[in-house]
Amino acid sequence: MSVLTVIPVLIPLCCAVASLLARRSIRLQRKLAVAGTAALLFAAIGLMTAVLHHGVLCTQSGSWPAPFGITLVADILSSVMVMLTGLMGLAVAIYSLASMDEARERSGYYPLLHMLLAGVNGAFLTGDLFNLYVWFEVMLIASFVLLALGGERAQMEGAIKYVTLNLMASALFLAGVGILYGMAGTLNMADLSLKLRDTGHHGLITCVAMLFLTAFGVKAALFPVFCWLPASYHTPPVAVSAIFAGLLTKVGVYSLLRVFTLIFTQDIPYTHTIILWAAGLTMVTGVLGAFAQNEFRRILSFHSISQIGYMVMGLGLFSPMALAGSVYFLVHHSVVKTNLFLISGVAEKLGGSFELKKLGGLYSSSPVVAGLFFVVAMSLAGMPPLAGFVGKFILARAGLEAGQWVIVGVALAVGMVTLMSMTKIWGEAFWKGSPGTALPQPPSRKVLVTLLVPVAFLAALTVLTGIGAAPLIHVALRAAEQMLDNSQYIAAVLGEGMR
Amino acid sequence: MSDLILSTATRFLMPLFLTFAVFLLLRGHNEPGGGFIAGLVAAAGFALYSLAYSPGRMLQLLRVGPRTLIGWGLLLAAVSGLPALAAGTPFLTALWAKLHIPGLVNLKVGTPLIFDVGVFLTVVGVVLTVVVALQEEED
Amino acid sequence: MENLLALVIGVLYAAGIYMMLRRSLVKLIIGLALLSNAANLLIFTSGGLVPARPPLIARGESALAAPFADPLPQALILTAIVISFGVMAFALVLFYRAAEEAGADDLDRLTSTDT
Amino acid sequence: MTALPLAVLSPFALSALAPWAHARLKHHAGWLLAVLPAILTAFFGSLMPLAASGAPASFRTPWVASAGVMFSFHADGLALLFAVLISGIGTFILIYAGGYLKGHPQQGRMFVFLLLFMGSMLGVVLSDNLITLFVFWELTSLTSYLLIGFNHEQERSRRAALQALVVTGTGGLAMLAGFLLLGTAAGSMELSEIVEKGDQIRSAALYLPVLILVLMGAFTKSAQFPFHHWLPNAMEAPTPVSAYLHSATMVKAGVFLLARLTPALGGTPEWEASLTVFGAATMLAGGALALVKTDLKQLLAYSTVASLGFMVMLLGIGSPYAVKGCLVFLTAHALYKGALFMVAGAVDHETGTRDASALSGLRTGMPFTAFAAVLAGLAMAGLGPWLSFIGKELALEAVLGGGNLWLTAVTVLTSASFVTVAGVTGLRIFSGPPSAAPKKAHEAPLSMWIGPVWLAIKGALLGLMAGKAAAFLAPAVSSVLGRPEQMKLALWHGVNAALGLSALSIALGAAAYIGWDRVRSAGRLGDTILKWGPDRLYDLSLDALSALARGQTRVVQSGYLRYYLLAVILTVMTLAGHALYSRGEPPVMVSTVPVTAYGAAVALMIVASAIAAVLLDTRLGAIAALGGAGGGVALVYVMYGAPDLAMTQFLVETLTIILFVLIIFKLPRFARLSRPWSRVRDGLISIAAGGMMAYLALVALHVDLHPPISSYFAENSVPAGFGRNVVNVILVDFRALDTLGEISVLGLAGLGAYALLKLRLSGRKAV
Repeated sequence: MSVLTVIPVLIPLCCAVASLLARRSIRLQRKLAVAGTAALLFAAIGLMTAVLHHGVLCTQSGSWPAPFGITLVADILSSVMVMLTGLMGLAVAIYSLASMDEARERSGYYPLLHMLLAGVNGAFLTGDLFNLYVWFEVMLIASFVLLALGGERAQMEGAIKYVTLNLMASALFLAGVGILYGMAGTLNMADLSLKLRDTGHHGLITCVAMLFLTAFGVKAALFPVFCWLPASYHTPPVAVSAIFAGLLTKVGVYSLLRVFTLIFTQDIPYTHTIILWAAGLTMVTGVLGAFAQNEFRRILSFHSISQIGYMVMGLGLFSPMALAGSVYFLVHHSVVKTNLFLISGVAEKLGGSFELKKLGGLYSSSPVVAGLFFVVAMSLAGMPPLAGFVGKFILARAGLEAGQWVIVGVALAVGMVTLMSMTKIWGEAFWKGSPGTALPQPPSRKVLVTLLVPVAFLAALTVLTGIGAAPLIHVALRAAEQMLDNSQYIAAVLGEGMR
Repeated sequence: MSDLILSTATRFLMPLFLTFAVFLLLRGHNEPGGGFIAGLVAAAGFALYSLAYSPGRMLQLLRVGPRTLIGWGLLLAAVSGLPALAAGTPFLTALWAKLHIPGLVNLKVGTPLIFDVGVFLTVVGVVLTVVVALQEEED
Repeated sequence: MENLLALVIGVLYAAGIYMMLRRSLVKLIIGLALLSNAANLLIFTSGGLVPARPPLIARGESALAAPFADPLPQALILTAIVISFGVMAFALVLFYRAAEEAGADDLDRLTSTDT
Repeated sequence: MTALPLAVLSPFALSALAPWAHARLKHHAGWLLAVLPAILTAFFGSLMPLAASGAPASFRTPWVASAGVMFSFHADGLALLFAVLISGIGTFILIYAGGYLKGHPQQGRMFVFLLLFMGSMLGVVLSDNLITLFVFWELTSLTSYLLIGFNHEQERSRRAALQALVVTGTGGLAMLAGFLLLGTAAGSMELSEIVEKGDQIRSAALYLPVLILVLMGAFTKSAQFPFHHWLPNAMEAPTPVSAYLHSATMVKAGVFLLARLTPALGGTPEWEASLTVFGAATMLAGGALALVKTDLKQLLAYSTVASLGFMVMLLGIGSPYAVKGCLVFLTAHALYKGALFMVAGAVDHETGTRDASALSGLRTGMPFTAFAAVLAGLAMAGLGPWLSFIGKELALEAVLGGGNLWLTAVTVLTSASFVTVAGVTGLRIFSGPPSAAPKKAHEAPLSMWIGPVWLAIKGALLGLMAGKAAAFLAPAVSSVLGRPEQMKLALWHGVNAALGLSALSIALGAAAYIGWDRVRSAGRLGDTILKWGPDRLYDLSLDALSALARGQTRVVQSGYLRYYLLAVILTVMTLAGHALYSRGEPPVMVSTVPVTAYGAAVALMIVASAIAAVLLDTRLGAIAALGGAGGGVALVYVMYGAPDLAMTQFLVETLTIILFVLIIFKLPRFARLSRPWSRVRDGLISIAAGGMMAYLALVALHVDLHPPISSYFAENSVPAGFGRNVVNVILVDFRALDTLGEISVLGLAGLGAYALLKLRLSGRKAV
């Protein structure tokens, strides 16, 4: 059973190595991309089922008992995230088959993609703070390369900002880990949780918590340290943007959720109020940023920021309902934002540009694409009965229960502006008449179908998790309970006697 | 002129570097050293050769492409954790065997050493990949 | 000595940050390198200093005799050094390519993707 | 009762088949699709007796139970009244749309959206759960958006669609918050339970916020002043949409909500004041603006605004008379306004214009349409013995009963305006000599006149058979009043004040009709008001939002990396600094390890190198200084028992410098790029940041809460790890997973650097 916690890291790792060794055969790499991500999804479903039925699962890697070795832990939150990785990985792998250019494929696109997934899953599953740093770096370097792969000028410019700010964040993270080890003498997160409980040394712990908040805040793209995201997300090929949008910032949010429910709970009124403020400001600045844009992918990038605010809002509110809202929102946003990026790629293939000004007429010429976009965009905007509404609703409810009227007002208002900028894309790219520039070569039917398969699949998912929200909310609530009462997690990692 | 000095020196230094690297790799488990350090030393040897002669000749000597080396290194490191799974223990659990040749060798061999070799190969591969690419950039 | 090292850490951070705030790509990467050295030293120091007692077990012994330098921060730093070396190598190439694309080392010329 | 949710969902299901039906049957598909709403009308009608008996049909199943959301429906009198109107009128709208959009390439989509809307609207009125209601409520906004923007290539349509969505959507979000609070105040999310707890809710502290938020939703949806402007603009939609959504059904959703919540929220001074004031203002604004328009649809739209204000005002009064008047008027209005809109559409379709001042004498060319128009016009004017007449009488009595002179005056004036509009739309364009229209008028096809004729006759019949109407409306009135209420309707109430006022309004309206041309020219004022009215305000606020967004983005997302870095640095300094300051303790300044001369020298070397790296003007110098700093750090490692670390640091440092050197000479030389003041600023910030990290290190040095776990490694390295170099055993065994990640990073970095140097797609496009 416990082997299930390793497999989600091992599958992409092995696929990466295999693709690397099969450097010369793109066909093999393509097959491996789909097969590997499908296997990953399958494994993630297995892990999820096991965790839901048997509680928190652990692997003590190398058989070294916790807290001495590195423990891999899968609680519900982790397994939900791993599931997302599988889903997004598969969707993007299929999409890549029809959209990635051969030059990039030859230059190691597929190994990088697998390695990115391995890093992301490692981050989700590790129970060790330094190991989290390592997986973060795996994920980062993979994303650095994916972002820059191809060497176009815009890519270079975006990559410099992305790389520099993320390295800065990593340095902060590392410093935080070091100080924490010096203080508590351990790196295992469950052990840290125990050892930092009731310590009285609030000052230094809170200070370190702030280092982590900033470091993860950069990775999650929180206000005011999100600037790398809008500078870079729209520069690489669409498939890369899509997987970034679906997973990378989520790792930051996941880490915030993890450390601020497990380790830094000594001074909740202080730390979590700051988090709530950051959440509100992130929502507002992100959505305003999007409102000012006129390019498909830039609008989406800025919305990623604003939506991160919602996820973090749940953490700031710190109640079961609120945390469940965060988890639900994480899932919802990955599914939807990845898909919107994928659709932006389809629109580009059909209309020849990402600029709204140069697009148009897709509502008449491509009703299927238009319909898919509309559903997904409305989900992002939080319209019922789609998943985005459910997430917003739960967070609003939790906020009102906590008496935090302002943040709820902000969240709802931001939803409105989101709706407006989604209708902007809709109005310009779809409703508006075609600007009349003929495409050099419209995509073949086969290409289009391959592109639309993952799009339709993810769109169906956002409808299903909206109308049939109950199961996912149930899971999210259970995940929230596990986060708030971390005794299960700690007992699973350290053994029953260590509570 | 300087090329001549360099290439002559390299002819002597290169085997020295490689021997030293193997030495560092093997004793790393007990004394300072280990796969990473050894890899850097070995890579330095090859890099010197590449600088002294040409990337092409260095690659001939190496026989395997540096990028393939990275692949094999990662593969070795990852795979060294797999026998543990087959044995029903957690990933990366060390498995050890006594290697005893009377009079010659008496040491324990285990998957961690394979792992370290993986590290070694990766490091060599990475350094040479970058150095070769940069050198080719010069031209 | 700890106080002195704390000062050294502070200087490394200050120098790194100052360099990163320049407009030159080269200075930026030098700043990054200084910063990672500072972080490593910070970990090393806050793990506790033990002069000249490396965590090497003498032949025939089965355990380290106290006092010994804490091996765990060393392992962490070693990992961190290697990671930052890898990242730095990549960043160097990236910055080189960026400068090549932009035709300058000036970061202020690399602002087209933002707004 | 499972049939209830199935009935609500059936239009959604049918909408999926609509494109197929349209592909097969073209415009005739309207007839086929209309079968479903016809059946639904009968079905909802058949539930009326249950509602009348006080045991309405209902259905409940958990949806998102953990968040209090039930998929529940409750078919009481009020719900059924609306449901019958929605499906009944919907039947004719589908048929009408078949004729109106004949040959339009996107007619199939029209059917889809109309059916989606119908299902959503049914959901709104039948839902029992607040959140379920909200879900359908927002769906009506969305479908309305798609329908208003049906002529999507026109800028005006897109703007109108967006405006409707923004206005009603904003109100909707406020309403959602209001619903959540209402649920808290009532302790239930089920409307059927909430309406029982009126006293509890009215006395709750949350009452006022709930009221304000819910009214936001209702007022925006029902186009109350000053949110009314989206409705006339929505006339950009094809006429079937205007007739259905923007007169007969969707705009009444707000009225419905107010009626529904009357037992829970109504009866307080706040309720009465806000509803009557907003209602009256809306009546005046709508009534006045309707008089100055010549576009048939605009005329009707503004009179619809006034009607909605009328209904809201009546609910504000809240007396039994008022409620009865409201519901009778609502029913009558749905019938005649739907008919008149369809008439306007038919006229537009056949003559090519909707300008009432340019049309006349259409009765010969379009006899059926004319018949419907006259009948419906009489109803709107409150002249014939129709249902609307009864409604007006009741309403006037209610207003008089309230004793408020202002409201009475407003009601009379608005009724007068209705008379004028009815005259123009129902009489003027059909009488007199035929005008020269762009197209010669022919009768519209059957599909386009059957609806108006039927609706107009229905309105007349209900008035003539007042007993039947009373039986139909009584359960609804009971729902609104929250208690069983007897209902008798009669055409003739005797000669009383209400009749007198009614006659007065007709006289005023007739006068305005006769002098319509003069009224319009006097109405330039109205145009001026319109120019600076809420519509303009909407544009201004969008512009302001846009300017704010651009301004903010220019500041935050400046494009300059150094400002981004500054943001990170200042953030961490503020957060960590404040935490240390407000919750920290001063550092212990005692060193436990003595300073040696060697140690001091190494420290000095690092400091000097770091400073040199900053100050040196040459690239090589700076890199050498970096090497010096790195080397110094390695020496620290040597001193304090970390040989592996030191070796690694030396090797890596050397290699880094080699890489630097390989690359650096391809880059331009250092130039002094930044201005002096920014150097000073950055210098100060860097020093502060460095100082803070040093301070942090000092604090951290002496906070040891727990002994480190490394004694385990010290003891187990040899017996279990078979290695004497503990650091190496940790790397390859205890924490091998870290190392696995580490070499993955390394490998990727190498591959990435290679790819970056080899693959240059600049100038090439790739997606």
